[in-house]
Amino acid sequence: MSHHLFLLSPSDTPLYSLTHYSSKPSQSTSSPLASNLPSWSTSAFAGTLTALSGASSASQTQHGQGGTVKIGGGQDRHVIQMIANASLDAIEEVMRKESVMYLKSVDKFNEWTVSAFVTPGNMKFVLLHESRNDDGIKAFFNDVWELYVKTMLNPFHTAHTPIRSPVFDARVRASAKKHL
Amino acid sequence: MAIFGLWVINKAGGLVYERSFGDGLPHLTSNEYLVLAGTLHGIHAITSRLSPTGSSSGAHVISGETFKMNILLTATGTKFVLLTSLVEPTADSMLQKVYEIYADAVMKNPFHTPEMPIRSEAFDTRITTLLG
Amino acid sequence: MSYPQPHPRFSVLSNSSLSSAEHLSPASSSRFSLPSAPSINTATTPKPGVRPNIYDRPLNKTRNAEVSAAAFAFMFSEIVQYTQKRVSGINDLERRLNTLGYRIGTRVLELMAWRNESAAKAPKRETRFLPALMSIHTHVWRAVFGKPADAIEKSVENADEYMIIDNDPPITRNISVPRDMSSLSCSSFTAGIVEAVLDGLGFSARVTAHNTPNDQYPNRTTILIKLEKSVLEREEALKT
Amino acid sequence: MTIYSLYIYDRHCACVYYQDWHRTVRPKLAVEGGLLPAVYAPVYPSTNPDDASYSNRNTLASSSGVVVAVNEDVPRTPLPTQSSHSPIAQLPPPPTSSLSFDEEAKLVYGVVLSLRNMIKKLSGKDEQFTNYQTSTYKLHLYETLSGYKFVMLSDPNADSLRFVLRQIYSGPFLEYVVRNPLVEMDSRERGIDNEYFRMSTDRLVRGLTVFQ
Repeated sequence: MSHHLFLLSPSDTPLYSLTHYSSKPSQSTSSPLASNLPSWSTSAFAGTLTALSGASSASQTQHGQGGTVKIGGGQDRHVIQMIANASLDAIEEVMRKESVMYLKSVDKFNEWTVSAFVTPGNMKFVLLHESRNDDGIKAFFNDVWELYVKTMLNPFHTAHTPIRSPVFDARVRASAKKHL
Repeated sequence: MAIFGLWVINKAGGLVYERSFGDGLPHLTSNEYLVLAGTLHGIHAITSRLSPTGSSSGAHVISGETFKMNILLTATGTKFVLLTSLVEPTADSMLQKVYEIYADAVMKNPFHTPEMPIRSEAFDTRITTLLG
Repeated sequence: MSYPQPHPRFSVLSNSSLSSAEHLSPASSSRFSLPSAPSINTATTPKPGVRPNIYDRPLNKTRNAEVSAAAFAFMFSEIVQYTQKRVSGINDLERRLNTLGYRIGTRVLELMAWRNESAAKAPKRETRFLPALMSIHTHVWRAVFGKPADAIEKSVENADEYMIIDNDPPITRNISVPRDMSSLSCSSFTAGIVEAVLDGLGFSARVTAHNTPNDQYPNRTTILIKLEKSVLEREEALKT
Repeated sequence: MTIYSLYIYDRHCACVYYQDWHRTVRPKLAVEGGLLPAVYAPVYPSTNPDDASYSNRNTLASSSGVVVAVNEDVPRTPLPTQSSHSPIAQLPPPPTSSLSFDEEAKLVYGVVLSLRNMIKKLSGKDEQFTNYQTSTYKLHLYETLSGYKFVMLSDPNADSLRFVLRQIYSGPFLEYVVRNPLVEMDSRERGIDNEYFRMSTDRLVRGLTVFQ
C-alpha cells in the first residue's frame, strides 16, 4: 500500500516528492475503479479508464503480497503526478472557504484519495493514499509542517528552491514509517 | 550647581559636537572651540605620561576657580567633556548618561559616519532633555 | 528618558541565530524540550562532533535564543548603510528595504503560525482579510517587535486602503533621517514584513511606509496597505 | 594621602627648583645642557664626578651660614651618583621614568601653561587654573605675581593644596631664596637650590597633615 507525498510552493512548483511503501496492513481495501462505475456506462468508457489508471489493476495484485515492493508496470509516475495536480484545484477551492489547515480527503481519483495540508504561507502538502488512516496522516502532516518551518528558517532557502537536504529527506521518511 | 557646556571630541582630537547651556560661560566661536578641543586632546595625552607612580590615565577633572571640566575617555578614544560649576556632584553620572545617548542616537544611526561631526537631531533633543 | 524595559529584546527574529552555548555543546542540543509537537528527531540523536544542523534546533522561543535590541539596532543600521551605498535614490532604498523585509515576513508568518497553532487539535488559517489584518496588528507585531501596533485605520476615500499605525517603531527609534532625505522612512522594512504576511495569507497588496509624526510621537509611522482589485472582489464574493 | 613632588618655574619658563618625596618612579638623569645647574642635584648631568663645580658651592654655603640644623647623613662630598639621603636606597633599583628629567619638567610646564590659557579663554575673565586630577595623581598650581609658578603633585584625592604652595612661597622661598644674596634669582643660568631652602621646604611639607 503506497503513499505519495508532494510539497508544492505557493506558486505550485513542486519542491519535494516522496513515495512511501507502507508496511502496515491496510484497514480497508478500496474498491477498484471499474466496480464503482455506474451500471449504465458503456464498456468503451470503462476501457479508457482502465488504461488511464493502469494502477488499479496492478494495485489489486499488490495487495496480496503486502509489503513487497512491486517494481515495473505498477503505478505510473506521471499518472500519480497528474492526480496530484488535478487535486490542486479542489484544494484551492476548499482552501478559501475552510479556515483549517488540514484538509481531509479533499479529492478522490480511482482508488487514490488525496488529502492536503495548507500552511498559512500558502505552501501545500499533497498526500495521495489509498487507505483511510486519519490521525496517522494528521500526525505525519504535523511533522512535515514542523520540518518545513525549520527548512524555511534557513536564510538561503527561498519559497521556490527545491528541498534537497538529505536530513530533511531522512526525517520525512522516518516520520512516514512511524505514522503511515 | 550648573552645567555650562558639553563637548564631544573624536579619537583624533577633532571636536565633533559642542553645546553650551545657560550663560555661565561666555559663548565662543566654533572655531575657538575647535582650537580648545585640540589643545585639550594634546594635554590629555601628556597628563597620562607625567605620573610620578607609573602608568596613569589622562586627566579626569581640570578645575579653575569657578568651573571645572569633567572628562570621560571611552575605550574607543572618544572624549566627552562636561563643563560644570565647581560643586557639581552629578557630573560623572551625567557623563555616563551622555555616553549612553551617544551610543544610542549617534552610533546606531545609519546616517552618521564615525569620527565626523554629529548632525542627528535625535541626539540634540535627548541631550537637551538631559542637560538643558 | 529611560527605556520602557532595561534590556528590550526582539525574540522571533533571533531564532535563526543559534546561541553559542547550544552550538558549542552538541550534547546539550540533543535536549529538546518541545512541549507541543513531539519532535520526531529524538530517534537520531546527533553523534558528538557532527555539526548540529537546522533540524536539531527547537522552534519554540527559548530564553537564551534572544538577541539584545542594541545588537539588532547596530545590525539594522549596517543594513541601511549597506543598502544606501548601492541605491540611486530614496525610492530605490525603500524598495530594497522592502524586499529585505519581505524575506523576513515569509518566515515570521510560518514561525508565528507554527508557534501558535502547532499545539492545536485542528490548526487554523486566516481566510478573511479583516481577521488577517487584526492578527497582523497584534500577533505579528508582538512576535516581531514585542508590542502590538497602536492603531488600524481604513481609509475613507478609497476602499482598498488600510493603515496600520505604530507610534514608536522600535527599529527606527535610533534612526534620525537627515533633512535632505526627510521623505525616507526606514520602516519600509516593516512594510516588507507586512507585505510578505499578506501575500502568504493570499491577500496580495502593495505596502508602503510613511512618516506621519505628530507632536506627541515624533517617530510615528503609518504602514499603508493598498489591496489589489482581485482581493477586493474575492472578499465581496465571499461575504455573501 | 601623600605628596609626590614640587617643581618651581621662574618667569622665563625654566625649571629652577625640584624636590620629591614619595615618588616611586625615580626621575631619569637630565640630558646635557637641558637643565640649569642648582635645580636638583641627583639628576644634574655632570661630565666628571670630581670637578663638580656644583659641589664647592655647597661647602661655601654651609661653612659661612649659621648652622641651623645639622643633618648627620648629609655627605661632605655630595657625589651625584650617591643619592644616600633618599630613604629607599637599599631596595632594588627603583624604576626610573621613561622621560629624562628636563623633558619631564618641560612637559609639566607646557601642560600648566596651556591649561592656564585654556581656563582664561573659557572663563572670559582672568580666572586662575588651580589643579587637575588623573587616576594616579593630582597637580596643583600656584602662581605668584612675580611670575614664579609653584607646581605640586599629590595623590588624586587630596583637596586643593594651593594654600600649601602659598606657605612654601611665603615661608622658605622668601626666607632662603629671595633674601639669600648668594642666590641669583633671575639669572637664567642657575637654579635657586640651596641647603636651607631645601631643608625648610622638606620640613614644612613633612609637617603637613596631607603628607604621610
